[in-house]
Amino acid sequence: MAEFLDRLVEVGPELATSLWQTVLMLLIAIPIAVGLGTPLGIWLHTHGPRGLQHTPRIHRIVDAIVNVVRSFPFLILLIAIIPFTRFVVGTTIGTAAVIVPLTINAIPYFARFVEQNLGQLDPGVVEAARAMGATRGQIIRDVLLVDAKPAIVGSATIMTVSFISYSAMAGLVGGGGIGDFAIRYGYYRYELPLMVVAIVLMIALVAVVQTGGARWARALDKRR
Amino acid sequence: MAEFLDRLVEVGPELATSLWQTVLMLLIAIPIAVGLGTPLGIWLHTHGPRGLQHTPRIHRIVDAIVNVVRSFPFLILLIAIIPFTRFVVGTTIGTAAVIVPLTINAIPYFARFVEQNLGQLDPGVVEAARAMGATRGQIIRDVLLVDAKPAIVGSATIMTVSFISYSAMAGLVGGGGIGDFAIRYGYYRYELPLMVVAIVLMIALVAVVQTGGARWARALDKRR
Amino acid sequence: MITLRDVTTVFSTPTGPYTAVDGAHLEIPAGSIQGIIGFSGAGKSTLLRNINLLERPTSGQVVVGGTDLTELSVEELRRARHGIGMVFQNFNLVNNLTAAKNVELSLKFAGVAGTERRRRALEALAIVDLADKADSYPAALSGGQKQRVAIARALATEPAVLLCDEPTSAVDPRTTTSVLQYLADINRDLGITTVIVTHEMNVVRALADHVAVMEAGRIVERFALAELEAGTFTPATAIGAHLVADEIVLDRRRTPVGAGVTPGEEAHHG
Amino acid sequence: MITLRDVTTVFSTPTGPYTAVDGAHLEIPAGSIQGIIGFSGAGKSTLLRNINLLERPTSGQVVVGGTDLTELSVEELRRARHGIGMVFQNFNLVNNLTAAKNVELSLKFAGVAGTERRRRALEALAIVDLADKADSYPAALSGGQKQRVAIARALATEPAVLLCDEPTSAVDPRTTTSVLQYLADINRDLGITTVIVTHEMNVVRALADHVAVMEAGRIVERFALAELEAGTFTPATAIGAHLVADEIVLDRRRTPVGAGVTPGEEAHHG
Amino acid sequence: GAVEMVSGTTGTVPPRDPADRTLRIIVTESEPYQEPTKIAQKLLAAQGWELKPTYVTDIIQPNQAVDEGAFDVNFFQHVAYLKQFNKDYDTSVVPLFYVYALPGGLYSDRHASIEDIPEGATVALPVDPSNNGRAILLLREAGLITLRREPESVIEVSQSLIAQNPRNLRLVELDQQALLNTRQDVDLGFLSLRNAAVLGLTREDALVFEDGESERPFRILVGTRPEFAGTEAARMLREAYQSAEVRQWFAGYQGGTLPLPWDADAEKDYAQV
Ligand SMILES: Nc1ncnc2c1ncn2[C@@H]1O[C@H](COP(=O)(O)OP(=O)(O)OP(=O)(O)O)[C@@H](O)[C@H]1O
Ligand SMILES: Nc1ncnc2c1ncn2[C@@H]1O[C@H](COP(=O)(O)OP(=O)(O)OP(=O)(O)O)[C@@H](O)[C@H]1O
Ligand code: MET
Ligand SMILES: [Mg+2]
Ligand SMILES: [Mg+2]
Repeated sequence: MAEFLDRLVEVGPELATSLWQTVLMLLIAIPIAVGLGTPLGIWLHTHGPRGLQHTPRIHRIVDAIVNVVRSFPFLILLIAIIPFTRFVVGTTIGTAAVIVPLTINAIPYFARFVEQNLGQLDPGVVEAARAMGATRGQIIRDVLLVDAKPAIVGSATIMTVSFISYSAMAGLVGGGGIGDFAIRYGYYRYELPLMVVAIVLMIALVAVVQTGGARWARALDKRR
Repeated sequence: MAEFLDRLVEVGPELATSLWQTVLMLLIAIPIAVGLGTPLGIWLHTHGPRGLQHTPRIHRIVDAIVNVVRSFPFLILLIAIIPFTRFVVGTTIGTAAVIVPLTINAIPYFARFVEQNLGQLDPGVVEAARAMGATRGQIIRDVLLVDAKPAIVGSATIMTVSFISYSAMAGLVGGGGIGDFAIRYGYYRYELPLMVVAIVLMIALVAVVQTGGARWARALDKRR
Repeated sequence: MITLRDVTTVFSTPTGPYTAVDGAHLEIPAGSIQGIIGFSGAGKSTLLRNINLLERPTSGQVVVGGTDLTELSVEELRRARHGIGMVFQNFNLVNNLTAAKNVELSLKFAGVAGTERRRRALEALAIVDLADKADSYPAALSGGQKQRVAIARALATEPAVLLCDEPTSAVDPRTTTSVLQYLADINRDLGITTVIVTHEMNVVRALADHVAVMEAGRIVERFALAELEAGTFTPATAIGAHLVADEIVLDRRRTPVGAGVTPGEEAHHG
Repeated sequence: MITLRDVTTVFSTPTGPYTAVDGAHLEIPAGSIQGIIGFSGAGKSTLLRNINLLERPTSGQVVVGGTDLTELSVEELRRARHGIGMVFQNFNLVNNLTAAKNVELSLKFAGVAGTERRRRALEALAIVDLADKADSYPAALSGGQKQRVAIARALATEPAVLLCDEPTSAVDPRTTTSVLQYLADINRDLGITTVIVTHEMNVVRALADHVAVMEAGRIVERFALAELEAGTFTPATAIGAHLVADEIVLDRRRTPVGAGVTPGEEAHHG
Repeated sequence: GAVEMVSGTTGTVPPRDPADRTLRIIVTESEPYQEPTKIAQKLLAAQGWELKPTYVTDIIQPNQAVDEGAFDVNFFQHVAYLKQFNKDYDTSVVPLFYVYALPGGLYSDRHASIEDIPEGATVALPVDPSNNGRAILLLREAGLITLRREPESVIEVSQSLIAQNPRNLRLVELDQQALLNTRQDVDLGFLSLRNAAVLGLTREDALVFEDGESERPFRILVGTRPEFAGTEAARMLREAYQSAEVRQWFAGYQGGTLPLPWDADAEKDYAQV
């Protein structure tokens, strides 16, 4: 036990760094994924078969692009976008670099969530907005997004939690993070106690995100 | 080009096997994840803060267990449940073995989808069912699930598509699959043309699942 | 048969507690038809929802058929509700079920066997003149048709108590007549105790035995229809008088709309 | 000002095409109030939705203010709708917005500046006597209160044309009077052309200049209220007669409910 | 020999049926593992043996699987890794024979010599424990860092053993394979001879390289359980992997750069590293 504590003190700074790296990945990738995935999801919904403005041809193309990005295994996506990653962050290794493929992966993923959430809304309010002569933008901003907000927060919560474990793959290109820490020490170096510590931290992070997200979604929902 | 075609003929059987392995993973893991994730998601919803039967204590425990499973990086989950995997399929290497952690991973993930979908429904119909003296089971089966069906199919579609790329990790323990094929030939062997072929197959699979799932969800939705 | 004793329902709102039902007392004899009238927001729907405990009162007793519902276990309450049909003000149909399946729902919950259900559902739909829409989904129904499905759903199980929240608000006089005739018939033949919230005085006149008038959460007036018809009843309150008169007389030469209108003046001239 | 020429609306249903509006002709003079009455499912809501092209007719012309709306581009139609207010039968409020914010929505879409919006929204809510519920969400409103928010939302922009689908179905006589008075006032003062679908004959009597009677998708009868009041109008159809009479007379001694009831008999005795 | 020095879970594994003419092998994915396996498979088939390979990318499971008896042999690791693994996981996998050797070195796209490596340079190390320490030892050999003490094994070496880093090198750990694509972004990085060859580089291009004796721990072996070591099956397997056909394949692979230490004694190396 004393030995373990010594070891913990020893790797403490690295553990802290790893945790911070994961938080950093979340803080950058999730807002961008939400920020870009939401409009993309809105586009998919509004231009899709039941949308405000169904445009079958171009919808099929964008839908296909979303599918293509979602098809790539992470490792291959990471390699495939290396020129882009270098262009954006100037390097292809390290935490900053791995955030790029993580984000690229998460954008179309979140877009699907948003698309699905918008499809669940009561068509009546959209009708009302159309009757009021709202522009498409206004219908989206002032009606669809307003009523979909709780669902979108819920979906972002699901994605963020997925992301916490998924981002363990950051280790492939030196991105670090708490999941990678767990794998390196627990799996490769067989220091199970350290792995347990890392996993406990991940669980705590997940719990905070999940509980916070669920509360926030509930607070936004005014239907009861 | 001729060279590439020769090579394609050569690896053809392996490619076919890989595709079949992925389809097998999907055919087993997705139905189980849906089959067990749905009741778990229902439980989370009905026993949660806005559910039919809020039980804060036990809900907190189950909610935490779901978070714990979702926290594990795939590699660590894979190792952590090795005894269980061996118990279930008798081995820890190969396609059958990797389906176990993939499924375990997908169950709580899908449960969150279902929980979220149920939370989006109009509270009015649940009220009506309560007024009719429906049991909790009846409210769930005959009202909640009926109205949530399109959303649940949509969520299963999102999950299945995620799964197709995610299952590339099966390669870690000899699970094979088309994603692993892409990684093996593209990442480890530098045979980019073969990787492209594999990715194209993955994209096709994703397109079939996505388009089919979206259609099915639309067909189930009777709100317009 | 239904007794409400000092029923009070308080909602918590962001701006503080709001008392929607305020110490309501009401005795509804078995087999009678009780009308509840009152202005919009008076607390009628809330009171009705108190009767089957969909909205559990903050305080007070709700006795239906000799049992205080507030003291039942979840399971007992559920069974008790099989005997209490309800038509909701906003219908609350299941969107992904056809009209017939929506009606079957109440039969299913009441334990009617599967084979029997479809037949009885169609029967109930026929009563509200919707046999031809049995397989339509709510989205393809008109407002009145949805309301009629909701009525059929509540009637199908032939409950001992029927709670109706504005059951004819969306339907024309013919359908209203037909629905009310049916309510009157089952009330007479099966002795179903009926509580009907409505803002249409002609509905009350046609159907009710007794009437309660609500205002701001309180029951401010109570009378028997017989008194009204016999002319022996004089409303004690302005609200009662207003509702009983049930007249819409517009002044088509009033001062122009625009600045200087105070809401009170503008809205309360009835 | 509003002209419907041979308007037909066919819905495709699983059991084949269903004609909800069948060759409707209607001329509504500018500044007049047109009532539309008819049995449930007759096609009233669909016809009303045809006027602002929420439901684009399968064939026929819809001319509003001299423009054939069916020929407008998406953008032109959108602008045209700023001049056409609508009250929906089922309200269609945005659940996550307060009453005031729901009203502000129509002002926003019509281009009213942000600072002005809240003031005008509160004004509109005051007219329907809901100033105190401005910051309540729809879930905390009674049925009639929701309807009044929907009315306030349509009125707030003072449109040139107002389409009302059963705008007083959920409210009591006092509120009905107040809403109708307001409709009459703005019609007179601002010349707003109003089309009002209703099943309440007293609403028609109080407000309408002209009345159309629909049955099974067709406009089967048309008359001016003046004729009705002067006693010079006799309905040509049974439906017209029935609706104009607007009576609910129940036979409380009819044969018992039960087997052998044929839907037609049971439901159509009006 | 190896049989005596290991202990562990072997007692629980049922002995192989001597009449069984199938061999289950667990192999890592990569050309120099997969292609020789395919050749061996053919050769064995001609003699009535069936070689059944399972390809994995993980580096923990293959030893576990052999130790447990789920597979007869594995083919994915070098000597040093096996030795440390047996110690950490209390397994008793033994080396059977070598297939090829995979030395590595530190390469740079940007700098011609170690002296040119600037202050604060970025250095890529393999993240996997089988190769992580190699790169650190090479850094020490190049005089760029010092260690706190002499390590017992290369596998034990990790960044935490570094005592001094006078040029303040920034060490990043990444998947070996990923360096092929990301090397422009580092000043110095570890490449195995095979990966170097993929980029058209030779051992001479390295700034430091594991030549001569230091290459020994990094010979790629076929491993197995002790009781399998002396069997007919083991002999057949060795013949197939160390056949002329395989030699020929390696001669054509990346210009024949990979050494084939087929005569070296894997057991002896294991005892010594
Ligand atoms: N989307 C639809 N698909 C198929 N049929 C429809 C659809 N919408 C309406 N209908 C049918 O068209 C007919 C006319 O409907 P509409 O809503 O216009 O009736 P209404 O006169 O407004 O009735 P109510 O007074 O009950 O509101 C009804 O029989 C209805 O079932
Ligand atoms: N969940 C709630 N939270 C807060 N206030 C509520 C809630 N539900 C209803 N109220 C308020 O309680 C009052 C009574 O509502 P109720 O629905 O009982 O009225 P009602 O008499 O049925 O009116 P209407 O005739 O318009 O349907 C209203 O002022 C309403 O705003
Ligand atoms: N693999 C998921 C998908 O794209 C993304 C996980 S979220 C970081 O479907
Ligand atoms: Mg009400
Ligand atoms: Mg209608």
